[in-house]
Amino acid sequence: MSIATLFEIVLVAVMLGLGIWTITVRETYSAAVGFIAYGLLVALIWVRLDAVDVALTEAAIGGGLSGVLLLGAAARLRGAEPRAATAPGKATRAAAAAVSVLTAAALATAVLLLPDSVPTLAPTVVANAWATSLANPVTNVLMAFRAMDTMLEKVVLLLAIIGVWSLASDNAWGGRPGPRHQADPQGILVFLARLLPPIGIVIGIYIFWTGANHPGGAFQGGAILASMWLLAVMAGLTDMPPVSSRWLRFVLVAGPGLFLLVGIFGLWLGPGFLAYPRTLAKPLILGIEVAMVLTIAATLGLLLAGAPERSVRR
Amino acid sequence: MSTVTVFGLCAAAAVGFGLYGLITNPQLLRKIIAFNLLGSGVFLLFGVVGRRGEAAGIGNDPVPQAFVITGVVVAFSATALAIALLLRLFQADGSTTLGSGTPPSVRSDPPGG
Amino acid sequence: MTDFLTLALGFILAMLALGLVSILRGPEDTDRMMAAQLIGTGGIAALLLLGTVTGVPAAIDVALTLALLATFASIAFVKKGLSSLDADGTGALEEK
Amino acid sequence: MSLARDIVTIAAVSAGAFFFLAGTVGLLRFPDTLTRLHALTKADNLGLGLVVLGLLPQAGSLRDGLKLVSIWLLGLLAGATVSQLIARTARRRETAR
Repeated sequence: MSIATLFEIVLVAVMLGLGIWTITVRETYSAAVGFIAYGLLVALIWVRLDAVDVALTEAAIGGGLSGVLLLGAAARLRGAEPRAATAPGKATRAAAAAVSVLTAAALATAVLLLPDSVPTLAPTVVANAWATSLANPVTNVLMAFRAMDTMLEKVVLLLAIIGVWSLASDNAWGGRPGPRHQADPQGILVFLARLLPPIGIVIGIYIFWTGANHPGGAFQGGAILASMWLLAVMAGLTDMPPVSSRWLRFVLVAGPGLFLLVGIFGLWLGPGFLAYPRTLAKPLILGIEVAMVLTIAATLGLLLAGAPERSVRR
Repeated sequence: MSTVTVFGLCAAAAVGFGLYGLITNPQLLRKIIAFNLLGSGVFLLFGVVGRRGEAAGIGNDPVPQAFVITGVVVAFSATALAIALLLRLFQADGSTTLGSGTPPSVRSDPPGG
Repeated sequence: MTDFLTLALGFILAMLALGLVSILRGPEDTDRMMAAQLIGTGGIAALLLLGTVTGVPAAIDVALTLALLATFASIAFVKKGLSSLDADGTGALEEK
Repeated sequence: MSLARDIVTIAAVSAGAFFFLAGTVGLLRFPDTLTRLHALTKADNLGLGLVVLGLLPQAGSLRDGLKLVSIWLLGLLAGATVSQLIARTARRRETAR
């Protein structure tokens, strides 16, 4: 057994240990912490699998935003834990364990019995890279070859935000999400929230820009921008906008809207929906991505902030 | 054991743990976490299969990679929506589970302020 | 060289796991807040080593992303801890 | 030349790993929040810093090197701020008792 394999086994052991801990620990709050660490280890595995684009997404979502979302919910529900409902009985547990073991065993068998001939689309992707003149194969797939998926994914984000907003209570309808954080002008948090976002914005734009030729992209860059925005909100330097504001809604639909327009444009002038004219492929993709990075940053920030809670009327 | 085998088995185990947690945990937030665990296992399976498809100088088949990125984003949206629903349920009803028993007395909001 | 770095990587991972065990068990909330911080730095160090070992220079970008988001997560974490303190009735900083 | 680089890497990464060890032992052995925080910052600042220092000779380009250094600086900034906030929380909790 080589050192590399040994390391992989250590990595997997730590990750699965955290997974079990997350499932079994009593307090939900601790489970959320465990899940953040778990997300980080999953990002390590993706690097090891040579899928750096996914590792970036996982680091941004699994380790960062999802964790914060779960922690926030766990902190709010904390008081309700002692009167938690009864756990399922022994029979249910045994049945659940059996089902889970069977599922895992079936998947494990499938992994072990994977056929020797390996289907792959990598050569096709590389052979067609000229069509967009972008060097990152994953961005090519996301933005050109399977652009429909990416467009619909943005629509899903939009639907999620509509769903979250529609959960607001009557008197907070169209109001601002989350509590108003008070800034402590002498505080260390305000200091950090003034110092870090400029750096973070540069790094976010870098990750977005480098996505054309290296791992990176609009989603990962947008996640960084969203976290910087929320940092400023948490420090009390700025407030969440009311969700009824015009410009906010415009930013939210800008990305998918432009995507859709370009798609229809392709249907009208070119061979099909979302077919980019060859000479304009790169500028069009970049234009869509610029709109999308803003949309994604706004959407992720608002998804984390949750349903509106404060009325806009004073 | 190759990289693919180790991580493939790990992904299968993650799916198993996630499924068990999803079924047995009465707390809704815990169910959401367990579901995310299950999802990460499924994504890893994609990654393992993509790793086998390394070709043309790319270490991992870009098509499954793109699928996983889309999947992660959709899973995050679903998680955010689920948590918003849960917080609303807690606000309206004070419960964090979907237990049977007494029907929840939904406190209606004060008429539009 | 690769072997040495792989060993160092495994060692740091093991330390990370041990540190997590101690912190996650920790009775106080402040102990759990430290967990977020530890995950951040340990994870970044592991990522950088892994990038060098596996020959994936782009791992540095992942580490850069993580450095920002881990900071954000730690801050969110501490803020949540502070607000739960407020809910105990020791001060009113937030919640309208 | 390559040998000299490798020696720097081995020395610095080993030292970094040692500080991670020291930090973890401190976390396991120290009795209360403030002392544990002290142990954590060792892993934070010196551990990560030495690992970065050790990887610098292996970096492929100047740009990668700059990114490595900026990662460490970000780590320092986060560590300093977050430990300050945690310590403040611990203090408030103690006075609240």
